[in-house]
Amino acid sequence: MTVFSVVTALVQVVLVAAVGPILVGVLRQLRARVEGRVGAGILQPWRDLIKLLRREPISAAGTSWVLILAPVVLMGTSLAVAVLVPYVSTRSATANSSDLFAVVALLLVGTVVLTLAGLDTGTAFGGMGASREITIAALVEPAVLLAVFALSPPAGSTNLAVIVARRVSDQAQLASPVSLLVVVALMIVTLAEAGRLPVDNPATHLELTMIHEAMVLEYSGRDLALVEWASSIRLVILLGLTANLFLPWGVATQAGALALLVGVVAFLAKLLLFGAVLGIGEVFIAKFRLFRVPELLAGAVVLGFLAVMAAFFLVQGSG
Amino acid sequence: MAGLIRRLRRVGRITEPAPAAPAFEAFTDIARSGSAQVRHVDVGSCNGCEIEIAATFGPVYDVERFGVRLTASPRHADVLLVTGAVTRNLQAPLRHTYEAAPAPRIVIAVGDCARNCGVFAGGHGVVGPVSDVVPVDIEIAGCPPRPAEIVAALRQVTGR
Amino acid sequence: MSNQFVQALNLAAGLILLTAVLTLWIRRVSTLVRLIALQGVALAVLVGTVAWHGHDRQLGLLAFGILALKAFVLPYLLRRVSTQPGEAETDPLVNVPASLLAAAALAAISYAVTRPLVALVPSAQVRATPVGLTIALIGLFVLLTRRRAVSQVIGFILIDNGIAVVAFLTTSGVPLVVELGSALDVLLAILVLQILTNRIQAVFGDTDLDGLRELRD
Amino acid sequence: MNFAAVVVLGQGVFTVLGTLASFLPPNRRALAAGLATGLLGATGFATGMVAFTRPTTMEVGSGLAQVSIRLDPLGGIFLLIIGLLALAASCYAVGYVSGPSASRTSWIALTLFIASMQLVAMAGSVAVFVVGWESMAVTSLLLVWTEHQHSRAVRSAGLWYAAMSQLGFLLILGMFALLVSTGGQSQFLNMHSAVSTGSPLLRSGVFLLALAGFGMKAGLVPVHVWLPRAHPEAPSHVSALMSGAMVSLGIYGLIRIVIEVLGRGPIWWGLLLLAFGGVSALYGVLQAVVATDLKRLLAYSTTENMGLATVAIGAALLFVAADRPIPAGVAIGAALLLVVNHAFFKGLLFLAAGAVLKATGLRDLDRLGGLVSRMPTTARLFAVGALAAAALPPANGFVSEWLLLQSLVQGERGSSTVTALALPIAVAVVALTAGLAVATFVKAFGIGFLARPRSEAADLAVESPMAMRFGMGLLALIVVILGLFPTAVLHWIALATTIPGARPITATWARIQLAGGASLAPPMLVALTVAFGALMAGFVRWHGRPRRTGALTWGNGGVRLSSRMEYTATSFAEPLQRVFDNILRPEQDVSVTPVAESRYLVERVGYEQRVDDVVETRFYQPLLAIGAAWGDWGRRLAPGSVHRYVGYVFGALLIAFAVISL
Repeated sequence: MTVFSVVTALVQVVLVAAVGPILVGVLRQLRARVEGRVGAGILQPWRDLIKLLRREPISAAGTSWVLILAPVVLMGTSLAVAVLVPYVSTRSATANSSDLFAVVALLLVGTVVLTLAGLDTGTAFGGMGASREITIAALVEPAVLLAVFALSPPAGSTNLAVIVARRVSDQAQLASPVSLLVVVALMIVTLAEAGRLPVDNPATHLELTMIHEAMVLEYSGRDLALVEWASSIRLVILLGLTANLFLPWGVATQAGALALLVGVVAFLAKLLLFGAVLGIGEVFIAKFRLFRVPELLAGAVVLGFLAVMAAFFLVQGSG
Repeated sequence: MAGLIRRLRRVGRITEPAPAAPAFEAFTDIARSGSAQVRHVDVGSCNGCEIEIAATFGPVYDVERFGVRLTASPRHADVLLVTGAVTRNLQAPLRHTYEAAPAPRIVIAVGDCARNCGVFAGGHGVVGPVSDVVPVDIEIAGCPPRPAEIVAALRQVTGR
Repeated sequence: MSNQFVQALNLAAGLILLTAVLTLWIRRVSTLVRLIALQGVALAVLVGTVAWHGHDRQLGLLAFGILALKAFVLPYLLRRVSTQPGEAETDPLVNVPASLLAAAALAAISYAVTRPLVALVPSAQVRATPVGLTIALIGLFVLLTRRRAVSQVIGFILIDNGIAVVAFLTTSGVPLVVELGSALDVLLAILVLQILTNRIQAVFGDTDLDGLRELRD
Repeated sequence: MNFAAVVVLGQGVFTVLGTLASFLPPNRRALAAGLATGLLGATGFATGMVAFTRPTTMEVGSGLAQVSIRLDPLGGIFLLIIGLLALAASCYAVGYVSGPSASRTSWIALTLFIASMQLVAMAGSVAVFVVGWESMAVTSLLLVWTEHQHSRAVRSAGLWYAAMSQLGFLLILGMFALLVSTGGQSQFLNMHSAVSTGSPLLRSGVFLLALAGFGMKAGLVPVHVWLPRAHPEAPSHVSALMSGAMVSLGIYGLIRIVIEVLGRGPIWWGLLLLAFGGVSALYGVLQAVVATDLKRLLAYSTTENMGLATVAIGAALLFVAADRPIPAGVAIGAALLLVVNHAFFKGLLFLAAGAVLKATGLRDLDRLGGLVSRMPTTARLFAVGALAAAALPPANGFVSEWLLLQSLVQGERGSSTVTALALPIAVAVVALTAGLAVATFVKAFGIGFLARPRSEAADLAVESPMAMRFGMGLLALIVVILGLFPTAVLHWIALATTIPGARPITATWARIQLAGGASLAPPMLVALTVAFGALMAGFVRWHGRPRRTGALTWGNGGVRLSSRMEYTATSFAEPLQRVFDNILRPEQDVSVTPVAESRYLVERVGYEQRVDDVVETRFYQPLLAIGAAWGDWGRRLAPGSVHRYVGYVFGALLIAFAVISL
């Protein structure tokens, strides 16, 4: 528990919280450019948030404490994960608690409170969004666990900090079929969890096609600000995790201000890269029918399983 | 996909250059915050204004570059974009929508019908202009108004 | 053996495996063909790696041959078949999640089967052989569960690739003849099928092979 | 006369007192009997403590009448569960019971039920175990049958339960017969050494009988069918005890016999347990996801959790067979922790469901809702239980799920091919189960308690009396404590893991550390979440407008939404039900009634859907049909005519002569 480790943790959480809306802005901007528009600039989500903070929160008649508590819990879990997962350094104060299953469970808590809020509104759309969100969340679970199960044997632990550190030190693993299969599986998981195309369309205005949006139709003012902000943070969390597992270069594995700086820069670069891939890719694909999504996730599960097989039989010893 | 990319490169940017920013007069504390979420309410329009609004958000006028976005729920909205003369059946829904939007809310009456019932004035089932039902902050003349005018009005709100 | 060699080998094997799984996943034939081409490239890379590692000139030439044949010629022909009406989408007899899980099972089986072999010679090449077996099995599965003529051909190609992978990895360097022979088989099969599909097109209007059952008696 | 003897004697005393108190007049009966049973539970808890601190064995009497009591950590874990659950359930019952459930018989049955469960956990010899087991089955059957005069469902549930528990009892008897005949030892203490020399065939026979018999009690698929029938129909405090304590004793039996007595076995034992456990977990949670009857949902989730525990035991067997004590120890620890946590949160959930049932008379989620404002305490307590059942922090369910996954992941390294193939599948199954459990309990809480009431009865609900809330609150407290500081129970569990040379779980007050290198610190996770949440809440409130309350819900410009527009439990689970269509096989029918004038104008469209237990409809009903057919055939043999009977005798005589003459 050195000073550096605490500083690292703080830097990391502040960085993720600040970058979240910007990443969303980048995605929108890319889309706008590809569509031949000018776009609102990558800082637009921040402008929206700041404005929302000054607006009036409303809780409708018949709703309960769940509706008010949900955004706070969602934000809390998201930031907790942001501080746990090794994004800029594997030496942060909380590194020894960054167990994968714990991280997944925390993210799941966020999803659950939001679905409960959607049900609490008592509107048809809220219930619909909650039902769809929970369906996807349930089916994502095996995919993500298997994926990281495949990464854990070389590190000998499910602790993300240990896994990332090990992948930094032993670059040979990066070019193995395991990481190839895993990164595809994790990308699918990211799309599903963060509600991006082709699973969910973040820019839709038609309630019947909504998943995530439908749950938050009832929110306004600072509640909405928290929800939107937390969602963007979750996107960074998932993309960043995928990025760090696949390209762990630059993650600081020992103390030092310089290492930390390098870590921050590298993280931003990786995030930009993956974000660009995501943003451009989204322009070319259409949204799936809801009942095609299970196929996608089943595919992710199978890839995860193959990755475990490969990790066990292929890489063992040779990697 | 390759063809699509080629076409994209050929077309490039098609948005027209932004006209000079209008003179802003602040009328609420959320105006000029560089961001406005818009909920469009049609209370009996002939869909002429809708077409112009669609053009406003299209790639040519691209009002999004000034920080304006359409939203699905009035709970998220700062601006109600009301079109058409208020008909009897949509009087209550308009008021509900106004109530549903968090304060402070800005109402923009788009088109002559919304301002003074236009050609439908005194028509059967017409209650009156939007200002009879909810307080209006900005009015946009024209039947239908040109997208550029709608853009100018929305820029008044976002202040960009 | 050098580390780069192992990495390249594993990467190629992983890519082949990935593409094979994706073929079960994707319905649009044009995309399927693209995948097959990608797999051909991966296979060529694999063979090339083995050749470069074993300093085997003949094998190197063969790698180029495979590249030409599997990454360009076959996909080109397939594309021509698939441009005919009614060939745009494959409709599998088994639904996609089920066939994906089946693929997982096949992978498990082939790993289990080749375990003793791997234990025998625990070199990186031999370790990658289960991948080849998996591909072959998946190819058989595709043959079983897909209706359209094109996807049948794709099944053939998968089987062929699988056999090739196993052959190259176990006996690094297979008699040139065998490989070319098997590849030419597929080529022939495609040509036949193209004529066949044209005929079926002309007669039935689409190439759903179930339609052929009526020709039985 | 040592302390152990005192507490054991105390249990006997309170059993008698509880029985006597049941004879008091109704107005004073509930309080007195409830007090007695509560104290019975408390003393049982004390006995459990003794079992941990000073394991002892005591014989009373001799020969056939010898009663051998053995207090050891493994039994202690279950004494602990039974004790605390009995305490909470008794407090609850004082406020809950009414009508038949308040009758003298049911109070006596409850007392004896608790006592016999404790006896099973303390049994030192086969005789005691069997006696306890059977009396447990009988008393619980009486309790299930409490409401038999009012509904047919209760009667059929009782029949199913009676039939299956007796069948299970026979299997267990056979298993013990085999054991004793192999080892010639009827004391559990030295049975292991006696049996270890037995022939593999006999050992496997014992294993299979134990799996079948105890699996029936633990509600594993396909012998689970009694569970979703009996639990909903029993009075809720009984359901809590049955699902929390009695069902867990099935797992107790499995660990006691398979791990402790049999110990190391062939590899297929472990695989078989993995398969049964995985199937049970997945099938149970799938049925729970689509269930609309709240208590039925909870019953199926019991099957799920017992399945997970079985998976853990199977994994342990695999690792034992592979001489890897470390993961084996983790797996057994996971199994025990799963059982402990499940006992408390499932007890809590059943009690809360009972409170809802008492307040509204409803078990059907599709007609509940809006209770969060009408029964605020019950709602909050149910939320805690649901969080635990969904295996989410900060509740206790998460920790056991984590331990299970860890044991599976650790086991993968350096294992044989079969294991290497089985474990990833197990992980996938456990993960999918966890995800579906989340969906299940979001439905249970979100539909059952939130939004607006979907029926008159739910609208008029009122908060339940003090005693009930106390009973639930006690369990909720335990759930949260075990969630934040699982270490409170982990070192007892470590004592109870009877794998030679395995102490893989070390725990400080705040952190669980596994020998494999993984570690978990629940308080840290919760602290981070709370800190950041509070920080952000404060930050956004900083310069914000006051909250507007009481506005209309946004209904697309319409007026106030009616509760008929809300999502119901059925519609909420519909996507998942569609995804797993070919496992669940729901029966739907749409009836369209046109108006009299023209068949093109539809007057009303009726839609109904039912998800039956596939195992029951596809497996048991054919079986029963065959049995019935046999019965009919048999009846035709006995038409009641004397001549026919004489004829039978004559024929038999002739056959006998023929046989002799040969």
